[in-house]
Amino acid sequence: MIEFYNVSADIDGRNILRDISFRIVQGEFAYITGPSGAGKSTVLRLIYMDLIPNEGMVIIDKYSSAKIKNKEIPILRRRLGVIFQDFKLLPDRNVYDNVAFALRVTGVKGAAVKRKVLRVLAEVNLGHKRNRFPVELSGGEQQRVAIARAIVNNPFIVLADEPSGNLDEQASFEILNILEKINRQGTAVLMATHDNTILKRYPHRVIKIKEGLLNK
Amino acid sequence: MIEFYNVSADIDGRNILRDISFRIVQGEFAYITGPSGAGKSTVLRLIYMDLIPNEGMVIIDKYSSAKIKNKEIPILRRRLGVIFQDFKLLPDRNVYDNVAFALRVTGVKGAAVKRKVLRVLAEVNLGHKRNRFPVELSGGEQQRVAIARAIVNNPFIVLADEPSGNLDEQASFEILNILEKINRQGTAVLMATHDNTILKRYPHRVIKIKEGLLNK
Amino acid sequence: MNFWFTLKEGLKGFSRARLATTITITSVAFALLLIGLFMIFSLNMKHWIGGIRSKIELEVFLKPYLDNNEGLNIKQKIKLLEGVGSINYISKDKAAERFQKEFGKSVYDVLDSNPLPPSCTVRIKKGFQTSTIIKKISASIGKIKGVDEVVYKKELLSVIDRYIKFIYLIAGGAGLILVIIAIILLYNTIRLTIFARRDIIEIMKLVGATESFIRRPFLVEGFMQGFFGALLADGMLFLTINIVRKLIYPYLACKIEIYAAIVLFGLIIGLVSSSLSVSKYLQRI
Amino acid sequence: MNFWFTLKEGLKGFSRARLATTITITSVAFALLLIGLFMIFSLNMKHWIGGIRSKIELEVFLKPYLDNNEGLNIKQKIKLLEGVGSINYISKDKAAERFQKEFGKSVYDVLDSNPLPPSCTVRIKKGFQTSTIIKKISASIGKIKGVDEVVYKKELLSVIDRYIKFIYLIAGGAGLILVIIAIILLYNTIRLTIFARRDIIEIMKLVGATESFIRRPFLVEGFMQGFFGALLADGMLFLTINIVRKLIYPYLACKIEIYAAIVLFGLIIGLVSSSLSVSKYLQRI
Ligand SMILES: Nc1ncnc2c1ncn2[C@@H]1O[C@H](COP(=O)(O)OP(=O)(O)OP(=O)(O)O)[C@@H](O)[C@H]1O
Ligand SMILES: Nc1ncnc2c1ncn2[C@@H]1O[C@H](COP(=O)(O)OP(=O)(O)OP(=O)(O)O)[C@@H](O)[C@H]1O
Ligand SMILES: [Mg+2]
Ligand SMILES: [Mg+2]
Repeated sequence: MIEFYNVSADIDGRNILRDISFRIVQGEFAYITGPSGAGKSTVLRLIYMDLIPNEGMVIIDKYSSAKIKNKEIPILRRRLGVIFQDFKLLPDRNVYDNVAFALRVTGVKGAAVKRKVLRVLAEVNLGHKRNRFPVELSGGEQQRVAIARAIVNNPFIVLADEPSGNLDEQASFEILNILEKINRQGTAVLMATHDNTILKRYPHRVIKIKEGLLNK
Repeated sequence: MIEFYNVSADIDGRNILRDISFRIVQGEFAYITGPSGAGKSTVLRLIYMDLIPNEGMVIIDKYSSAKIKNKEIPILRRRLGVIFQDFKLLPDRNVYDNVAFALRVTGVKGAAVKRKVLRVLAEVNLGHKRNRFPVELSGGEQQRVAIARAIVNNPFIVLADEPSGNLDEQASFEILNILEKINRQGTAVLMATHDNTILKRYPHRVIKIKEGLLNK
Repeated sequence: MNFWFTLKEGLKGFSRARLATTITITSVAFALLLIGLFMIFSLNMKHWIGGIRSKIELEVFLKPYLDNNEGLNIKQKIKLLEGVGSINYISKDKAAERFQKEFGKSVYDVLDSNPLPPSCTVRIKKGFQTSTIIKKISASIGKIKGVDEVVYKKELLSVIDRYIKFIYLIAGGAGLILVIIAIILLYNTIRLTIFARRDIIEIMKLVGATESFIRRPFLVEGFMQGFFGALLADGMLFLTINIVRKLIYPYLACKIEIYAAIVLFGLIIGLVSSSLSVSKYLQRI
Repeated sequence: MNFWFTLKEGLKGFSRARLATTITITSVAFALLLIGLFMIFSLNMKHWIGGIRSKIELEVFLKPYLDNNEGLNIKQKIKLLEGVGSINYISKDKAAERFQKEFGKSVYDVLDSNPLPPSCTVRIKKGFQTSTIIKKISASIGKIKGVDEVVYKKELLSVIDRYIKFIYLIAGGAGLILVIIAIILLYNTIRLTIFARRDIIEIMKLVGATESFIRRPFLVEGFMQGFFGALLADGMLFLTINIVRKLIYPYLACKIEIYAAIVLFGLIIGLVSSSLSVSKYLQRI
């Protein structure tokens, strides 16, 4: 479902990743770890096609990085749920609209939007702050909005870049419980993390990256 | 040196902190912990006077929140080193200039700037990326730039909001080693964190906050 | 996609970036006011020039021995010619009065009889007031029996003809420059408001929004900015016109079409500028 | 703080926000071009009006029995009066020629002797060409012995006087509006470029920068934007003027002062706008 074939990626002429090959099958739960600057976020960018590899090929669902058209990229992204490391919330919309936006781009309308958004906001414990704007939230609260937005769409895979970086242990565990729950319902999860506590408590397959190379 | 007397703080008419009193003495190292949204970042904002309490008083060095003039606030801030939870790097300057900016505002010039900046960049392992712009850095690298900028000024206290949120265990420990080192040289440290591993490995006084109240 | 959703999003853009919206609408309004003022100026200049041209007249001197009846007869014949407007018949007596005014002396002071010929002052209809046509009319009149000579200010006419061409050129050129300036300023302003929100466009793309989904609310916003800016411009123009009429020139002409043109212009500029500006940030994958 | 550092920071602002800088400089240039065009227009209008006024002349009819010597004597006397410019003496013979031109008939056709009086055409010096002064000069001439009557186009003169006032009012008003429009558009543009960087100002404050430390590079940037915008405007104005001179009107007047005024204007607007706009984001603690 997600396949990397000897992928090398440059950004602005700088080589970031070299000869990466791995595969994530449907419904799998995998961690991606490695030191700061290793290339974890870059791997995720390759998956949501914000970056096209210089060499090799990335295959996501039925799309290949070699053949995908610009027009198809939004279609692909709607089927992924991405939790960005820097949240990437829309600063000019409140919590509700930020989450609803991800639904509306897929064409969902009216009452269905409301129902789904309120359900995921409740799941991340932010129902009572749905009218706040991102600047009016704490770091951890912003992170939870980002998580809500990523899962509201019933994606076939959730890409989570440090989803617990700004959360205390208790909240991290809750997020991991949510991710495991949706994973049990068939959604794959690929999560970049540094947190050893989580790795130990929620053991899954680990993909290690170091200086742009896969570390088997 | 840092004294909170029955501080209550509202933001946009919403009560965030209630009746907080504590004191941090010169050269102390303290953690501030609590669940997401408890008010940790708000406590730090009160210290760098981005927020003035509605009730009670905050005293930082020789400045009191009740009497400080707008003109004195920059003077105070230059003597603090703040690591913001969302980094707050200047997106239009490279790493070197971001760190140098904090020095230049204090009037340091020419060769002295260069020497000091390169020294702290080396300390956070980013000397080789000094010409990069923030968007060209990974999350952890941005965090380390923020740390470098906070300590370059030889502040009398470092306020660190989740300085290891985006760092792997190894890098976190290095940052903590840096903070402990400058703490041994007489600089106080107040660090907001969720990371239990750090709390255990580097034990110091802990200030707990929950729902805006001090949790003794 | 839902039309109402797009409209609502566009309108929300207004309150989301209130300062930018205010700035843009003001800029749009003033740039359109500029265009409006130019249109008012052109309209009035057209009227003025028409006024000057309509003052061109031919002086037709008749044989001095003709009596009043014969003179009026000739007047009727001239009247039938194409392009001839009103005719003013000047009898021998009136000519004598005119002589006195012009030379400060009566003809009767030196002479017993009046040597001055009767004449006609012939105005030319609108649309026939050009050098070449007047030359033709003058020739036709000259052929009428009893007409002695046809005199008109050939030079003045050709000067006016030349000057009008020149004034039209200047005004047209100035107008074109003004309109270009206004368009560039508007385009730049709208571009800047979207530049200020380039991050938002970037985020929308990452969340899976298609280009048209992102573009449409910005278009609605641009359309609205053009619309409200145009309304404001119309208001200011209306005020300006009324102040000018009260204080300086009560006959200032204005047409409702100018107000409409401003609105149309505002809408087009708003749409085109925002469309082009957003596209800039949509190009990259 | 170091002057060079401020200058460098301001210049760096250019490359840091390249798009915004380009947009701003273009906008500044076009708004200044607008002002420049208006100044050129005013200058030329002043020249034209001067040209019309200088064509005003008095016709002085002398007693018809005076001979040429006596006539020229009177001419000399008139010449001594204050405000009188060139004088053209028209002898009895010249008057006869004029009569023929005007009425299509020679005076000698009906009469043996010439009844027309000698006359002088008197031009008025610059600065004396107003209704009231001309009235006084006319009265003084009338008192000279041998002068029969002084005639001049009182109505035309008062019409010109009134129209010129009116044209000045219109042009002044239009100019004021243009300048206001240009200023508002410029101010808005610069405000938008700073609005796009409000976050940066916020961060600078949190890092301990004083207001003046933050403001100064923006001022330098505004100054530079005004300067380069003005240079561009001067360039475009120069081109426009030369094109107009080549194609339409070779006598188009222009002064070096207009170019200088544009630069000055650009600098002031750049400085004031950026200063005001930055202050908006510095106000809050
Ligand atoms: N836009 C860019 N231009 C140039 N280099 C970049 C860019 N983005 C990232 N890099 C570099 O690519 C490398 C990998 O970055 P990436 O963000 O993938 O790291 P990461 O593993 O996510 O690290 P972290 O744990 O700190 O988030 C880093 O060294 C970074 O400096
Ligand atoms: N600008 C604001 N307007 C309104 N409410 C705000 C604003 N900033 C923060 N808050 C609220 O204040 C509370 C405390 O926020 P704060 O950022 O201090 O939390 P925190 O302890 O730092 O949490 P985290 O660990 O998630 O960073 C939160 O509930 C947040 O929603
Ligand atoms: Mg990363
Ligand atoms: Mg916080």
